[in-house]
Amino acid sequence: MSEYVIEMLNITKKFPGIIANDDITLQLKKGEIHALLGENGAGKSTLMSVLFGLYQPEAGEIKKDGEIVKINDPNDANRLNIGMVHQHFKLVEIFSVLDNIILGVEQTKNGFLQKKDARRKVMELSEKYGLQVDPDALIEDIGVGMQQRVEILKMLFRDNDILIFDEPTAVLTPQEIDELMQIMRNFAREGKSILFITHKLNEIMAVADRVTVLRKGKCIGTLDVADTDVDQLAEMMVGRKVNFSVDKAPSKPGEPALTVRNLMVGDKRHTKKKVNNVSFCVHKGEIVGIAGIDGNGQSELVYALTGLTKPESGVVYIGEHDITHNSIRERNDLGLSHIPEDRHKYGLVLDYTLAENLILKNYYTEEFQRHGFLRFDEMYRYSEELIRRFDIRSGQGSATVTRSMSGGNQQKAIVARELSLQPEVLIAVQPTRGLDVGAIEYIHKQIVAARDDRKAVLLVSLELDEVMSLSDRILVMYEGEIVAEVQGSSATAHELGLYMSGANRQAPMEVEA
Amino acid sequence: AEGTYEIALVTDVGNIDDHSFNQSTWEGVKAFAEDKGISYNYYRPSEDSDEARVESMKSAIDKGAKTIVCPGYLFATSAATIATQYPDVNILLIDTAPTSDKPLTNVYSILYQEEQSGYFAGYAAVKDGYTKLGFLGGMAVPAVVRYGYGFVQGADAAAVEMGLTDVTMKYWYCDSFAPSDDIKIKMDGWYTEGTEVVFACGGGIYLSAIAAATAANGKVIGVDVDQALDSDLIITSAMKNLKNSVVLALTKLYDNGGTWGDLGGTTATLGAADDCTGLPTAKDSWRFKTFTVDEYTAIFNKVKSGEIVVSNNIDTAPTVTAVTVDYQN
Amino acid sequence: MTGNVIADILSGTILFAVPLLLVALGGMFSERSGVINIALEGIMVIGALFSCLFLRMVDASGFGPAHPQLSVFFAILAAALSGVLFSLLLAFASIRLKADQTIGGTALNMLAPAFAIVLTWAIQGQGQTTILIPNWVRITQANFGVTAGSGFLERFFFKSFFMTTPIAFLLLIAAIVVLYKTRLGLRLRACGEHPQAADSVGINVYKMRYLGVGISGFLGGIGGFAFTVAAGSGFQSSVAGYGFLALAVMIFGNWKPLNILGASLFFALFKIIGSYAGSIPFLPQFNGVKSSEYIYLMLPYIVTMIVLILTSKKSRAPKSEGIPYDKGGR
Amino acid sequence: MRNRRNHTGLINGTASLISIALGLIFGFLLLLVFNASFAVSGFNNLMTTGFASSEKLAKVFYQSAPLLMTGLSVAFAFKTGLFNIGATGQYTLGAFFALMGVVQFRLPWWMGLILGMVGGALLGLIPGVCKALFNVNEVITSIMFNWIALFAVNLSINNMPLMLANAWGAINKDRTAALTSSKFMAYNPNATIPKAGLDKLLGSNYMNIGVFIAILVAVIIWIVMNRTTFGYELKACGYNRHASNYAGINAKRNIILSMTISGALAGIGGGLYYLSGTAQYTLVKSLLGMGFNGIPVALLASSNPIGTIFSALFVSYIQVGGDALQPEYSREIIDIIIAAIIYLSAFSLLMRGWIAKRLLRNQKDNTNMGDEAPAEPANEAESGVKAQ
Ligand SMILES: Nc1ncnc2c1ncn2[C@@H]1O[C@H](COP(=O)(O)OP(=O)(O)OP(=O)(O)O)[C@@H](O)[C@H]1O
Ligand SMILES: Nc1ncnc2c1ncn2[C@@H]1O[C@H](COP(=O)(O)OP(=O)(O)OP(=O)(O)O)[C@@H](O)[C@H]1O
Ligand SMILES: [Mg+2]
Ligand SMILES: [Mg+2]
Repeated sequence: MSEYVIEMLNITKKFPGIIANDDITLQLKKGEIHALLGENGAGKSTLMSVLFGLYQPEAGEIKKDGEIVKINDPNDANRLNIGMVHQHFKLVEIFSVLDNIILGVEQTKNGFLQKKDARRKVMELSEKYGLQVDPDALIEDIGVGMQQRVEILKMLFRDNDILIFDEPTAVLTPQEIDELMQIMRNFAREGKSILFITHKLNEIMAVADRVTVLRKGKCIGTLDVADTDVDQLAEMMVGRKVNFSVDKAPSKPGEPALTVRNLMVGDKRHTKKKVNNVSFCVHKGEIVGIAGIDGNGQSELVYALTGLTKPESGVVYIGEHDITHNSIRERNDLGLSHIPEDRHKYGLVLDYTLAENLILKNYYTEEFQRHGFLRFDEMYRYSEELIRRFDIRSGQGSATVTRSMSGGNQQKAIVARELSLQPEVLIAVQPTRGLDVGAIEYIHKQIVAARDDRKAVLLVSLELDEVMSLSDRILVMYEGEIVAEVQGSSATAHELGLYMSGANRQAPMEVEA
Repeated sequence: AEGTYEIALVTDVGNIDDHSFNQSTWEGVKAFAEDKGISYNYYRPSEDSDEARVESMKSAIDKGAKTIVCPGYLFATSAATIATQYPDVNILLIDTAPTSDKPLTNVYSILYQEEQSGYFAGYAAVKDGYTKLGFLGGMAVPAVVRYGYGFVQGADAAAVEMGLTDVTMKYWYCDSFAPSDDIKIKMDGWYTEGTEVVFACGGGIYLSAIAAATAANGKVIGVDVDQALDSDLIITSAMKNLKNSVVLALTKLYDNGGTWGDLGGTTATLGAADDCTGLPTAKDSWRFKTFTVDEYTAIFNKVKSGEIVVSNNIDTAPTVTAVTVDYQN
Repeated sequence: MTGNVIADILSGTILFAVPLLLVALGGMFSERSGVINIALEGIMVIGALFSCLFLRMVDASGFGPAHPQLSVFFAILAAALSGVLFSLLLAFASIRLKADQTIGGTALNMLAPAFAIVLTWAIQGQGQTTILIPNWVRITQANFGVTAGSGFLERFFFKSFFMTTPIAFLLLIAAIVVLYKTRLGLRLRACGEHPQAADSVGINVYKMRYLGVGISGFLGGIGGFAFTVAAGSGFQSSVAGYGFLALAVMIFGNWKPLNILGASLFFALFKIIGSYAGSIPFLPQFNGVKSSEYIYLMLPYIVTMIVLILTSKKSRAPKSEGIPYDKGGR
Repeated sequence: MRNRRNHTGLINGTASLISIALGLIFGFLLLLVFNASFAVSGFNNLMTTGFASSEKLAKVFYQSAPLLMTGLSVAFAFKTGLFNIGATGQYTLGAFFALMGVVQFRLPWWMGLILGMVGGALLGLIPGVCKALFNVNEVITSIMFNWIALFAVNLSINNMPLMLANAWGAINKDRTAALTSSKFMAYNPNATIPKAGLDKLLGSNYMNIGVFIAILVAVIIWIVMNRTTFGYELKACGYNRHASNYAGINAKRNIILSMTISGALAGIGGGLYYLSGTAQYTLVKSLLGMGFNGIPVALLASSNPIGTIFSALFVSYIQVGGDALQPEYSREIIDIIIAAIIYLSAFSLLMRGWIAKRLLRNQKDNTNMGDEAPAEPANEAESGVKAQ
């Protein structure tokens, strides 16, 4: 009997133009929590997808309990009791929680679905591990937290004992993260083995037994967590020393640039408001961060500010202008810039070239247009300039179709476009989502530079660390309301976490800006 | 030679299986050519335009056609064009005369007095006791209108003769020579509302009428050829003797050494007098309950002799005295 | 308005709703699995072609008149089978080759009628483009040993009764059960909504989509035959746009079986009602207008449009329909 | 820098050519199956008739004008992310408006064409509005309005006595006035599209300047799509409606506009065909095929306006060849061949990837190694497809 439950030996997986996994070996002991660390695109998800049977490696072999196994599809993985919670949840929105859990392993009698036993088993599991779910709720009606519990129940329902978690904490509050850590420890204690992907080094320090670090598709090494520290891990991951703190001078707020009064945004399906009576103000030369768990109205707030949706009531000013009823174009022309949270849906026309995308917000200005005709020379000149200034890397420069660019460079392109519009107000939503530390560092610098250039910045992020390190002032949103305001310098994760989970709130008077 | 055809038929917009004039003309061509061992074939124009008809005729000539048969009034202009350009090619034109200022000696035209056949059908139906009639015309082209107005006149004559005042007729052009669900649905409505027999006049639309009649136990009158074999529900057919007149004309042409001779440039108007219009009297085709062949022969002879003149005016609807006609177009 | 008229209107409505229902259900299965099926029209043509050819064959051989309903049953099988085979062309292009689904569908819609004409020629002889449907296909009172009557129920049931009607009814029930009560249905729906999710639990998305398209071929083929007997005119290499209408009915029915039933009855009712305008006192007659029948011909399309606009807020297409699934993709 | 765009065009073009070649081979096999003894001569006719005489060439041009317009209509909508299956209805209404212009209002042909454009635009507008404001799928709206247009046109013509042929000395009333009949010419001599001597040159009445008008429109559409801010907006909406909205582009307005323009193009097609004076609009109850034929034309051209010119000419050419298969073969065989070509173009995803690889390999050889190879070929192929 082997010491390891799972051994991935010399795995190589190539994608067109890239070797995602290059001769990687990973060994998982029974009952351990094994972290997998690496910057974006290092190949973590790919390696786990190989283990889960979603991809077939070009070389290498996988052993389960010392015996070579062939994992052709998730069914094989399931048979070997391997389960996975994916980075992007794989849940069917219009199905109920129960249907999602049984999908793929349905019990049938004479061809008809039998859900009774399944329901009982789900309830038992949810009881046992404290994973509360409503089996009849539709996925589209429940929050991410519960969605993640559904994903975990999916694994447990299949009696998996090798559990893969791909970035499970990205969508959770600090308190929820603590709970998840506890659940993972319980699993390990029961003898289940866990593979845990995260970018957050403190989580590794808190929960993992061992850690394997990947960089650019290669395995850098495996360490006992007890023998290492955050700085060493970071260096292994990026290949250089990392400065985690953002250097910035104290802010000197000027006159109001973005003012919001009593904003209400409704919800089509529910009577409850998505944004409930929100008021605040962002001044010139100030970064105001909005912290909160995903789904507490941040997106809707931003859509209402930028004009993508209509608010029910309330007023929004840019400087002196009431823009509540203005079109998106008019808002842009008044100096509103917006780095959207979903770069593929909103930020880019993926089938346009980089140059075309870089003028998406100002193609109609005199600079790029004469009598309705686009001025291509101007467009290319402008694009070359931004590419140089913001170091946007791509295969064919201005003429690259953005679909083929890496996520980080796509994001840089958006940041470049929005910042070069010389905005009065910059609304940056999740500006570094899914990016690696290098790219994050760069984008953070740009945001601070914009502030120092007397722009007003509204930063919305689910990453508490990001909000805390960038913001001069922090607003916390909970269920559509702003429940607290704290100074950036004095905020602690614990305090914010309590506000974010609704466990605590400031008196309304204090929040009123 | 392989791939050349001496006699060519060019269709108008229908196909040669339309159970109507294209088909009967084709059968005439076929019967004659096979009998004589002459090569023959047919062509369909690419669209419904004179230009396309000219083009098809030219293709036929390119493929060796010495005689072209053109069924349908749509050929009036195009046949004249070809006749002028190709004086050596003989043209047999059905249902119309060529539009031309000078006589075209290589064209022989045949017209029919469809109004007579329609008259017989209408007369016979009312005489046989049907009082709720329907006329389902294809497109409102001259031949169809003549049939239809003849049908009205015949029904009216019979009603007057019998002293009936409750004879009604629904009258409708469906703007199509092809059967369709819409036509069938319309006929369903007619039969439900009491129509007993429908004169389905034009191309394949009889199929829609029969389908509706089958469901409703109604009756149908066929057109152009004896359609008794197509369905038991066809009580009679308003015929014009296309097939025979085509065979006859082609026989004359070939007997005359390949030119029309005296016939060239003339137009024959065929009717009862030439035994070219009428109802089928064969035993299997005679499906009237009380109306007898003798009665039919009597009225036929009156028309043949000219004692009764059926109006062939297609510009205004015939005046009726006893029948109520519900024009639905 | 007499009882006869009502009976005839109802039976006519059902008669024309049946092909729409079957084909729209077919479209539903395909789209629920994630493949947009523009090719329904072509599938109907092929189903009608082979079933009619089959009927023609057994009619000539004498088997048909001797065992009419058995022959019809086999004809329905022929329609279903040919529909399945033809739909596999779409499946292959859109699932295996990941081609744009409208391209494949358009090609098949062009191919089917042309193929039908050419094959009909080849079998029946040059220029013979109509395949006649034999008389014995209809189910009459005589089939049940009852003498013909003409009361309300007799008219309602037997005026235009074909085996396709009860079969459509059974298939509707089967469709509901399969879609909502079986493993197959659950998996199929998952593939149309979130194929990556289905894949991640070991469901073969490609297989499910092949199945979805195949079922649409099965139902579409039968629908083609049902249309041809309903239109009652023999088969002329066309189904008069019913495939496209069925697509509309499917969207109108919001990709749900019972709603599709409602939508097809609704559409069929408005389609035939104009023909009874003379007997329905409250329908306008348009006496001053020439060719006023065109007004009634427009009616079903216009009312459908109005209802669509009114209900559009609730309309929800399968989320991943139209997007080729790529296992390696994300 | 910009050469990758040329690549995409070249790759799409080559893929289409391969589809055509394979489709034609398939066509030859069909001819063999149905009547082996005429297969060779039939195939020869198919391939050469279009160029065999100036008359046939005129026919190719004549047919390609409306084909090009409906193809352009479908292609334009495609480029903006919409599937306009309603080209046939728009074509029909365009034809009616054009004819109404020259008959009822006694306008010259070019005014008729403009009216035809308006007619088509109206019928494009409706699905556009339904989609933009009520979120009703444009496919279903277009299908519904194909029929509504057909019936409305027939109804209108029947109620406008002047429109019918029998008002102008002909005996029939199942079709509209013959614009070239002497009686009509006396009434409105400018009703038909000028022939500019081309009919004499090519010896065919089919010939008029219609095809040049259509080509001109295609070029204008290309310029609009690729050179103007308006085209930039439309394409952006087509590729990504959300991002366009985000960028301040009025996506709803653009959806309405592109359906309207798409309809207008099909409407011009109806005008071009019926104002040629050759065909008369016939009151039939089935949808006109010309509108549907635009779909393969657009697909074959990967929705490129310039490509549409060539694909319309090609489809028209091969249809003329198809007519020449008569009488030994049914001319529907040509539809099977075109369908096969379209179906084969579904394989183009594979083909494009393959061609792209070859192209790049050659290029690499030419640039003497060493130089960095541009991105992954698979990506290139993929974006080529997506961009259509
Ligand atoms: N389906 C695919 N097709 C092509 N390339 C891919 C695909 N999936 C991943 N890659 C490539 O493989 C590399 C590894 O990707 P992977 O998703 O495993 O990274 P990761 O370490 O999980 O990153 P992240 O932290 O962003 O989740 C990436 O650089 C990416 O370019
Ligand atoms: N089909 C693909 N081909 C090549 N590279 C890809 C492909 N899909 C994704 N990638 C690359 O893989 C890396 C990680 O991919 P991932 O899907 O996690 O997306 P992302 O764009 O980084 O962020 P997010 O998922 O948060 O939107 C990115 O660098 C991205 O550019
Ligand atoms: Mg990952
Ligand atoms: Mg990521």
